[in-house]
Amino acid sequence: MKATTHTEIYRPFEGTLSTRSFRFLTIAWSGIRLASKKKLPLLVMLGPPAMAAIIFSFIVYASYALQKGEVPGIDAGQAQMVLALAGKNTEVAEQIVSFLTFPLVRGFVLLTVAWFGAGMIAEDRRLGAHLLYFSRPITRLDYLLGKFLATAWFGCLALLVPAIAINTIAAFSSPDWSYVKDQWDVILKTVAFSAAWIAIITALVLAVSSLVERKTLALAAVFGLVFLTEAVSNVLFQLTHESRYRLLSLFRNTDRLADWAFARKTSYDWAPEASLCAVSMLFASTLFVLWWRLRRMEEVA
Amino acid sequence: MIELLRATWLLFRMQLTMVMRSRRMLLAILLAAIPPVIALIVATFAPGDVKPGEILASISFWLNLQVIVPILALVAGSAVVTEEIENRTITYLFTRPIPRPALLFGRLLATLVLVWLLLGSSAIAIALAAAQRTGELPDGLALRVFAANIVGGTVYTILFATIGVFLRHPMIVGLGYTFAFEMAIANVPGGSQSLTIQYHLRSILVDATETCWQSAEILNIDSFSSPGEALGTLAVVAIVTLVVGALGIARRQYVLTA
Amino acid sequence: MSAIIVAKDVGRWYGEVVGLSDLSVSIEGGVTGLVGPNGAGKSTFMKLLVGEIRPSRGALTVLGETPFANLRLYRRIGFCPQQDALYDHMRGREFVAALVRLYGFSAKESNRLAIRALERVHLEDAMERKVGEYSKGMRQRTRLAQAIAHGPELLVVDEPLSGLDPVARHETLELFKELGEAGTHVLLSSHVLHEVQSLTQEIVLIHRGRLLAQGSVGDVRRLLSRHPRRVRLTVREPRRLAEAFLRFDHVGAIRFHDDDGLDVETRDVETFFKDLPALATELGVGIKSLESPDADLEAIFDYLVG
Amino acid sequence: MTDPIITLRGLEKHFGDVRALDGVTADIPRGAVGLLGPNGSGKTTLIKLLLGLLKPTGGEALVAGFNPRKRADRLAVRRVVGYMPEGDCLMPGMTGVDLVATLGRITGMSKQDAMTRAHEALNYVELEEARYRGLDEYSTGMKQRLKLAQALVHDPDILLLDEPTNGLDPKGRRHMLELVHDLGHAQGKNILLCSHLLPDVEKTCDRIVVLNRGQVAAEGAIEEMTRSDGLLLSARVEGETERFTAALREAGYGCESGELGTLTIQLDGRAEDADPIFAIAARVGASVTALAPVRSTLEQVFLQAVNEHEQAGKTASA
Repeated sequence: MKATTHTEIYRPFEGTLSTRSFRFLTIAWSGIRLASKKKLPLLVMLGPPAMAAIIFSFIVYASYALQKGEVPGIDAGQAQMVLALAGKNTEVAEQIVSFLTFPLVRGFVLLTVAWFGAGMIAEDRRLGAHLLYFSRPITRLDYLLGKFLATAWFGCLALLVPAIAINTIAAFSSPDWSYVKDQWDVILKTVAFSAAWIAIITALVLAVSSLVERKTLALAAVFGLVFLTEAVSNVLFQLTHESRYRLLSLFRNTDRLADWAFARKTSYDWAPEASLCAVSMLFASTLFVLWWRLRRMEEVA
Repeated sequence: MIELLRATWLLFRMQLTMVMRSRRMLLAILLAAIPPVIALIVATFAPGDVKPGEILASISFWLNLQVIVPILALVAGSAVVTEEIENRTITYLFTRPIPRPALLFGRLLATLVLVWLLLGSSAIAIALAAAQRTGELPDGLALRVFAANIVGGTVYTILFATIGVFLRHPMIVGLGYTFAFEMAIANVPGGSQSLTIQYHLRSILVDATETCWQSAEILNIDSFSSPGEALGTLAVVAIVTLVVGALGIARRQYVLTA
Repeated sequence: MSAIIVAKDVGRWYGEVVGLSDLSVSIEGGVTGLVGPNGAGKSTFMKLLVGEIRPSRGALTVLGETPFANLRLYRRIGFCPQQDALYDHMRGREFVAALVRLYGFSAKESNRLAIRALERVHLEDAMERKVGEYSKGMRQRTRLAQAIAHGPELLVVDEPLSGLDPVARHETLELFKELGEAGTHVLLSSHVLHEVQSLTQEIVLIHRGRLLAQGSVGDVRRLLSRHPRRVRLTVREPRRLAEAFLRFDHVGAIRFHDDDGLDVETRDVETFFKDLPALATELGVGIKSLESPDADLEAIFDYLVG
Repeated sequence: MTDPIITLRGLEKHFGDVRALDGVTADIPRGAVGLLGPNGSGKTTLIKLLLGLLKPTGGEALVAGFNPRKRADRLAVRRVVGYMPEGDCLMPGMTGVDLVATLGRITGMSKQDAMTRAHEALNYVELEEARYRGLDEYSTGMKQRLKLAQALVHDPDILLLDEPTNGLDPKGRRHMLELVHDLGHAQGKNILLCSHLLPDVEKTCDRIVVLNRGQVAAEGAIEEMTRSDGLLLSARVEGETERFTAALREAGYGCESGELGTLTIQLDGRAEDADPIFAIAARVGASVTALAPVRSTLEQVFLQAVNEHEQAGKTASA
């Protein structure tokens, strides 16, 4: 056999570069891998929502168990305690909605998305790493979608996954799948509502991240913004007693939309359309800020 | 001692323009402008029965003290030392024959001047906006609002600046303190309230006897201490923090990694 | 010339990252070049010299005093840091004057010193413009101005030449020469070796946090006896000249490359150079050029640092 | 030489009133070309224009036939160009191979291609043992070589290298120069090397373009621009130097002493080697330790080009 030597150290690349692009998936996946390298923040952020999910699924499980009369594994005393915990409404859909709008869960989802999302664009700009991205054949949309999915991923871990877990527990413990048969719409609504809530927060966090140079500043800005709007809307409402000022607060709007989505009786006295328009205006403005900053970023990269 | 004062004065003059022009100050101006704008909106659109006192009370309590003062102090105060380290301009000052605490005091004074300017004018603006309404302001309330804002700004700025001397990311610690610790403990009635700066600031601001505080829905309104006492404790807290900061910056060797 | 800097087993660690492990050196006055690979401890040593940080162990004296937080000594030292960090919002003159005032000069005096320093670094016309608008070379010279404005006895400069284009680099070297001649001691660190060599013959070579070599470039090269000296000639008839070289017992190796190149390795380069002229005239082989490529600092650096 | 790989026609770029590029017209041929210029002469701006990261205010640039101004072309340009940025722009936390493979995939390579190419590129720049380590443990030299590897991952035939040897110590610098030289000459890559360390450019490039104040001050092959006239010699002598210089002058050779003990000797026309010099040295007993024809180094060519351009600029505006 004729001997051949391949000592050339530099091998040219024969493959082709595909023009059809799923580049944003690569950017997203590398962003997720990079962000979840440090395990401690992951644990600290995702721990509490997971615990809340466990508590709520236990309530759901117990309330179903009580409905069926037989009380496997838990004695009557515990059942009473659970019922007390669940408050008057043992209706399962009620439990899920109250999980979604539970202040602790909402706070931690915001914290998780802010913690992982704040550095997504800010650190890229500070380090100059965006030069590496934009000197590649990608469009601004690829970059934006990639970073969006990477941040939303952590939002889903904090909210969507626990919500689905509760639903599955409800489905299993409900007598011969009655939960799935006649309340399937609740499952869909949970997924839709969580996804929408995560999308809004992700857009807000990324917009702030694209405006400032440093992750810590972006984190402070996100929390500053949210608490500021809350305080302003509270004070305005307190003094003028006009509920339209409460549209300023993101949390009030999401509560109102949750009541409307899950057809719950609501304590708010304005139409859901107003909340919907307020939230979509916020979402639109954050997307605009993102588009404007990314244009400048690639332009002056 | 004179050496310390002279160096502090020189650094104050040198840093004043720098602090004035930094992007953080833009953010601080924006923050300080929000309460007066809200007060104006309320004063014009609120229904007839709302008295000026109530507007001034609610806005200064729920908006100024709770959110604006801490965040503004956080934005300004956390940069006092950290900005010099991050820009790596601290080398020039650390290799000059000045006592090191002068760096902390000099920049802190420059930052405080701006914090006082912003919070002071914000407090006055709210009072003016509230005065548009018919009916008179309870006497002394406007003064107490002004005092609470200034004292609050000072104590918080000193606190966050000192945190900046020891930690690399004072912003995160400050954020945690303001939103997690203070908001949680200050709003829950009970003895532990006096651990927070917020409680003492509220003691300066709130005088339970005045009628305007009813509508502000403040829980346990009568558990506040007297303004004089609150001022005393806050003064002690400020001085102790300053001394700790000065000692810290004198001993600390800032290693500016490349 | 007494030693202005004396270090005895000086060590400095940042956690487990070693800045300097065990440096003992005494540096004389005049212009000295501090060279060494990245991470050898040059910047750490300089920060220790100007008293910005304290050594973890060992004793260090500069101009007879221990530097850390020694306010009196700071007046006699000027430090030009490596990082490109300035107060961008201030004007050139303002910046230097404000820093000079910290030495205790009056406002008028500081302003005069600042203007004089900025003139020495050829920044007269840009004095009133904001430092933020300066080019990289001008920012470098502003940093230098703040280090020399108060007339220090010792000027410590960290990597002054990196990032400068040839025009700015040429002017900076001229300035150091002037300062050296004016009696200011200059210690400058750099890894652009051919620049350091064009400025001074005295070098201190640091590697892995310890002193590797010290002295004039020529002396250090002579010490490296285990590395025979390489001499490169271009000759019309290299073979005939090579035959003659075989007679010299101090010649270790000879190599030919392309048609007129001849490399000779010799253990005793002085006698080689002394005998060469006579040999060349006797044989008439037509020598076109003669150079010793490993006499410069870069070669010494490679031999020592490997 | 075949048609130029990059053509620039009156390229202009203004940031507000700062005219970073002020009408650059040049044809950059295949092979390795050095882009020189004082700080702020528009080098980095030019590179970003070629990549389509910046839009020109005027004029036009063509890279391998594509015009980066148009969107479709811009993506095509970035497929055929490998860019090594000047600053430290790496994402700490990622490992070497992870970064290079991800950037490869972003350029359009399949997962398998990207991974194999990443390892090949890292082997080429000799980073095998550090490829699985996090980027924050990389030294400056390793970071520079990693940036070169990421520029090579999709095997582009044009390489834009912005200050590749900046901040490197001698060992790292020599290693980087060997790689660039090998890429330019052995692998046939077209390189536009932007640097202010002229010895580095001299070692790796064949031609140079000198920019000054956003315009082309000089252009041409290094070999021609640094041609020596062969008559001027610079020598270094030890022992009996005065008698040697006196003897030289007696023999009719012009001779002045330069700085740091070097002598500049003017040979007369007909001599084609330096034997007469050695004869005089032997007679006088001095030993010649260095002798070389005076070749204007690239640095002198650069300084001359920049000064001439400054003068031309002054006279034009005066």
